[in-house]
Amino acid sequence: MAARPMDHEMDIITRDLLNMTTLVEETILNAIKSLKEKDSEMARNIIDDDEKIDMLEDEIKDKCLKFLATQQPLAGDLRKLVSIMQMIRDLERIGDHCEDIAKYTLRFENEEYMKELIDIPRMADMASKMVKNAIDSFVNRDLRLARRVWKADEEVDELFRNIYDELMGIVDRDPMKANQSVMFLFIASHLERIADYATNICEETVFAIEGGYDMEIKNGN
Amino acid sequence: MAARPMDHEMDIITRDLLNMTTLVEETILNAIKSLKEKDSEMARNIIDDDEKIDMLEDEIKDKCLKFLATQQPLAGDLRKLVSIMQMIRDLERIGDHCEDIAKYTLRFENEEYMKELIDIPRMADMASKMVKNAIDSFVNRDLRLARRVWKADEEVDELFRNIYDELMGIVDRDPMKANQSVMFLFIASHLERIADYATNICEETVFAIEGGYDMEIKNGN
Amino acid sequence: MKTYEKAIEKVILLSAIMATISVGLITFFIFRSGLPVLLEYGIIDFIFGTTWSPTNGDYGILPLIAGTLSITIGSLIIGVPTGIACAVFLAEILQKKWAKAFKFSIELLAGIPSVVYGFFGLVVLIPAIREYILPIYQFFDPEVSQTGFSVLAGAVILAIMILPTIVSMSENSIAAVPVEFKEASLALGANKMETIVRVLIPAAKSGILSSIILGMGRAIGETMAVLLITGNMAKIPGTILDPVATLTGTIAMEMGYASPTHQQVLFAVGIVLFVVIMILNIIAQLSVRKIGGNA
Amino acid sequence: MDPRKLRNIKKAKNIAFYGIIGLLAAATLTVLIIIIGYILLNGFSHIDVEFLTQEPRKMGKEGGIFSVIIGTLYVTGVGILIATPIGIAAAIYFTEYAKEGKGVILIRFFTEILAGIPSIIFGLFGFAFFVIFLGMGWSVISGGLTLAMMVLPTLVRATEESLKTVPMSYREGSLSLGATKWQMITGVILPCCKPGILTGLILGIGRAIGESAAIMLTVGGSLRVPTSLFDSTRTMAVHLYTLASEGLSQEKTYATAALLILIVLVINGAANLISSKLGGSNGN
Amino acid sequence: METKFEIEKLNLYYGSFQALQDIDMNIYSNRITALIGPSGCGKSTFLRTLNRMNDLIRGVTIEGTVKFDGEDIYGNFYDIIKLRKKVGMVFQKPNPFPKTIYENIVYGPKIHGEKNKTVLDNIVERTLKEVAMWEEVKDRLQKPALGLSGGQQQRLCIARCLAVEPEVILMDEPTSALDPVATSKIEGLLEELAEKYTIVIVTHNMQQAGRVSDYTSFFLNGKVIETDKTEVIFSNPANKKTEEYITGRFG
Amino acid sequence: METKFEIEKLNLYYGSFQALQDIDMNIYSNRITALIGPSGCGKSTFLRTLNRMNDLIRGVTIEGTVKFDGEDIYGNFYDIIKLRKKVGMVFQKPNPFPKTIYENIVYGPKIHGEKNKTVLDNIVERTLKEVAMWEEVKDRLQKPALGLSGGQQQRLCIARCLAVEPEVILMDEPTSALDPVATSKIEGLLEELAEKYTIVIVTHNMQQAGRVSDYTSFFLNGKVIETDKTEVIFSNPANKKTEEYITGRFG
Repeated sequence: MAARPMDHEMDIITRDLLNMTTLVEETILNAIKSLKEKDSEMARNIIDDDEKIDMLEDEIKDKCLKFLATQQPLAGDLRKLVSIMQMIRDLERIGDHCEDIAKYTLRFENEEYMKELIDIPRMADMASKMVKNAIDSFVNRDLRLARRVWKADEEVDELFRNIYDELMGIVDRDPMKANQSVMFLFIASHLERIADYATNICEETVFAIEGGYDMEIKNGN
Repeated sequence: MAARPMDHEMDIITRDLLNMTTLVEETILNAIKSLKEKDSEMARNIIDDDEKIDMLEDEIKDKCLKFLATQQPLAGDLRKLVSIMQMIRDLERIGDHCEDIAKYTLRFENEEYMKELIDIPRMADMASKMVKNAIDSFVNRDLRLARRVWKADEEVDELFRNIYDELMGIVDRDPMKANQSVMFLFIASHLERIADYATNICEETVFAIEGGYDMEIKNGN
Repeated sequence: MKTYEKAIEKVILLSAIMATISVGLITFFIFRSGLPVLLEYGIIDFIFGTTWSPTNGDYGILPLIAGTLSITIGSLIIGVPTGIACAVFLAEILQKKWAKAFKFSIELLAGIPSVVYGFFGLVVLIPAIREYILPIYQFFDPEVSQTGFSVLAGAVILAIMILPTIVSMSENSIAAVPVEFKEASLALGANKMETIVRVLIPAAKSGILSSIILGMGRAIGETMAVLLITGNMAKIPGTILDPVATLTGTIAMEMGYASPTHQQVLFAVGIVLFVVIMILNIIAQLSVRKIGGNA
Repeated sequence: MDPRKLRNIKKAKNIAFYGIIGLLAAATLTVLIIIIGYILLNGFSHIDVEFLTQEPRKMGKEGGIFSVIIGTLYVTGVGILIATPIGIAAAIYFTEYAKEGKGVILIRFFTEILAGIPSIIFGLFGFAFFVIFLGMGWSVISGGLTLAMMVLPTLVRATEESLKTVPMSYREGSLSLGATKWQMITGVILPCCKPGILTGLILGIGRAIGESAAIMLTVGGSLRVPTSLFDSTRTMAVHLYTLASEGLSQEKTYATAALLILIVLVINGAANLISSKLGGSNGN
Repeated sequence: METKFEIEKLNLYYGSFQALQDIDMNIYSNRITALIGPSGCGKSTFLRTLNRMNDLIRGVTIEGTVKFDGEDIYGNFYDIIKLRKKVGMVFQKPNPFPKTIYENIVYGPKIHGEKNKTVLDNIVERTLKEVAMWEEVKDRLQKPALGLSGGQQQRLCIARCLAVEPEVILMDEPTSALDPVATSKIEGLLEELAEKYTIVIVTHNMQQAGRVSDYTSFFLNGKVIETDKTEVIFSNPANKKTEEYITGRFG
Repeated sequence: METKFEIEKLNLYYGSFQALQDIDMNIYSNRITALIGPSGCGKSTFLRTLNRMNDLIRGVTIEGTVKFDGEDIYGNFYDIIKLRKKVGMVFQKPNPFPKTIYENIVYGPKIHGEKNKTVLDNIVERTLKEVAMWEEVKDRLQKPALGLSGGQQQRLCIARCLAVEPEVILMDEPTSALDPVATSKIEGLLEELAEKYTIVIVTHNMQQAGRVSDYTSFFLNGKVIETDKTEVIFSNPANKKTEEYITGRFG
């Protein structure tokens, strides 16, 4: 099985995808770190850096398009490329969510938090790990890992429900904290959506490898 | 300029895209209608019908993939196809948001609304119109229309900020209404995101027609 | 380097012109030797005169022309259908390895010196005609010549002599018809015969035609074979069993003992022969070029 | 038309078609076998060492044909030696150097014409030009030069044909590597054509050996072994003609004819072998 | 979907060399089936078994059955002439006869006994229209076919094939000798022809198989590796070898 | 990026027919430039102006300048032999000489005066390695080159071309006579060769231009319509005609 000229370019695109993933993953963690530590500067950096993610997406998309145009990949190659184009769009959206989180952080700049942040950072950890695993499962063609991401998503959803109930309870009990609670709720919902994106990425992984959205793999263990 | 065999298939895909758009558009309107009229049945239908949108997405995506694999389109054809694959993913996400809205509706099933809904339906109207226009601008290669969508997004953002302020005011004043307010806030934020998707679709339009994300067109009038 | 290459080109050009020089020389010397007597005697009288008796000063070569023509046409009548049939048989019907052997044999025929054919005609054909054909013919025409030296003998031998030319050139051009034509015809539901008659032979017609013209040229120009078997009687033949003399045979036979004037007359016969062959050649050249052009 | 009727008509046509073709082909083959067989059978018994090594006596009625064999070799050799370089060079000119102008068309045309001229005309010319005009008399050289002119077109054509089968792409390949034209011709083109040229050469020899009419008028009929180029001599074909037409000796005539056929058969066989064995290696 | 050809356990040998091995395949009516695979994989050989053109070659032996409309064409009493009338063929190199355009088209009908001039004229017009050439050449029907361009010649060959009213058209790399523009014209034609005819096409050009065919069959070393809808073969083939070939990883 | 060829206002006529019209183009060192366009667009003619192979054809007149390393190759005193040594060419049909593999490769060096056996041996080994054929044929260097497969023959021709140490390799549809597997081997080779050589390739196969080239130039009716990076030509060409051709809407 000979190496093909297209393999080289495919490798470059895969490397770019991994770079973008690393950047997005860090952004998630930083967003929550800046929230937790009330680090406005870091938050502002995140907002500025979103441009970087957008540019990365454009760049990879451009490479993919040119790859499609010049190499005319088929079968597995084609599915892989189409998946990458979907994934980078999702990664970019994840970046947008982080930007939103950072914007909330800036609103709290001059406020004390009503409680210590525990669940939200946990959620962020999980979400960022899910994103990383999702992409890794794609790159390494590892369906087992993809299945773990789906599992994790269930946990994240559970966690979100808990946070929701907790925060709504606080709003009920202490209207003064309503503003902050709603904010945290939004942040949590952003994280929940990020986790959803991770599962979407996993669907792409299955598609790229199996050539269809095989529900058994998704639902099985 | 002769008709090519691929034109026929391209037409089928375009028609499917328009059908999906119509369905999504209706779903947005129905989601808000069911919210407004507290029509639980309709809300439940929306939740059930989301499957339909998902299936439509898979179907179109499959057609696109097979088109790429067998017809190996280049240049304008290729960009058009890539754009469609991105758009249907966005349309599917819009459907997800509608499902979320419908789920909130079901929570209110046994509650009186604290106030009449005015701004949210307006936002929904605008968002659904934006989605329709975005796809139309793509299908008809109408950059002018695409620009109108961007303009409308600014209005929607403005509207969302108003709703946000209003609802947070209510929470401050009347903690009892906090729960409902937060819900409406989430619904509004879903609509805001739908509008964002519409602008993303417009970016794809520009990309498909111009072959790049031409910022001047986006920002010009 | 450059001059070296130029010099080579000049030398090669000189060689190429050699044939042209030859033709020029031939033309010049034949005409130089024969033209005076031809003009003196009168071209019309020379060509249409019916008495050839050089020793008596009668130089009418019509009998010679008639002799040449009669055996040439006779040989074509026998040789052309046979030749084309053989070509088809070789190219399309016979198995490859047998066809190769057959073709090889045919080419052997081409190599046999003409004098050998003449000798064969002399010792086999003439007696055979005398023995088998003559009695039948005599039944209708008791006055017929009885020697066996005849138009018929000449035509048969010449037919055998031109056969290789016709067979091998026709076979080549039939074989050169792209196999795609054959396949196309068969794929349309034609059988083999239809394919041969309607596609292959028409496609090869220019090659077949030029093979016939070349064969004809060879028949007209042939000397030694006809000399031995046609009887060399300068008379316009009445039947196919009459003896005849040909232009070529007359030159070859009489040159040896001719007086100087007689020699000049023979050169004049040469001029006629030369002109006829030239015309035939030119026709062949033009037709090949014209038909061959669009294939 | 009724398909069945059509089929029957086709069947009948088929039978007639193949029948006639087969018959004519068989007839041709039979004639060939008879001619060669008859002469060889009748002649072989009279060929012996004496016949080959003794000089003819009594105008060939007795003795052998030694001097005739030598004469044949002499005349043929001279003709071929003169014609070969000129023929090959001319063919190279036509295929490699000539640019399609009027002059070239004319030169080519005359070469073709030369091929069509009957041998008796060559004889007349040789007689008028070499024998009389140049004063060479009836001699080996007169005959050799005449023969050279006769076989020249054969050689040119054979060489040209084989040069033409060398694909254009070899020339392009060679030139694109920076070869000069002459390097291309000697290094690539001619090696490809060796079998073709050799075949042409051998066929030319065959034609020369079998020639009689032209030889008769330029070489004469001396039965002595020629000692110089300007001696008259006699070739086997001429000898055969003389024997046959004068009816001197059936035995010697058959023997000479058989020998002549044998030589020509061997030569043509060799030519055929070469062209079929080596001809295929040109590929494409 | 009707089945036009049913091939079962087809084995073909050139002397002792096995060129086709246990081929099982169905070819459907009014569909375009493409045969792809590397050189020497047997795809052309297989194509030629469908109208028994392999009968031209000496030393070929064939086992198994090839049913055309339910009848075994290698059966003892099968009429080859009738078969070839129903199963037309178009070749790699355009091969119009060195006759006029008109004579090329009427060649087949004439062979099959049609003599009526009006009928023949109608056939010429109909077939040339079917190959979208009528307008181009209607004023020069009596001109030599070899004067046409390569693409026109190939379309003429298709018209010639249509003139005997076949049900199936076999095409052996019909565009490999043509330039891209002529190729795309022929490809455009195929879709229309498939409405009336069953088409089987051998092609070296994988992309072409993708563009024009409904079904694709991948041949390798005389075997059929995979047959499926073309879109499946190109986007998600079941067999690893097919994937390797399709993605250029083969060999 | 260094410019190897600078073509300015190049016009070429066959007799009175203008085959190339006002061509302006740069060809860059160590890049692969593909020339595409429909039949008769002049791409092959243009290629052949770069090593003056058009000189073989009668009645050709050329205007404008073609600068190779800054020198006009159509200048009065330019040495064609030297040019052709530096600008090698590979043809459409593999054309190894009917000699041995070894003799094929050393033909060029020998012509240019190299006689040393060791040097020649080294050249053979080096060039065969460059075309990834050394292992395949090292044991049969003295076998006839025509016994190789089509793909091997073409690679041998590339090796033969490399043996005279050219700087540029012109390729005139080098794979159009090859099957897909041999084609992809040659394509795989091109990328490696581009590290040392400048390559200009004419191809009928648009997809091939996409796969292998860095720059693509689209020819139409003797004119250059557009030259750009290949990826741009194929994803977003500037000229409408290019887009039409690329997307098969042409003609």
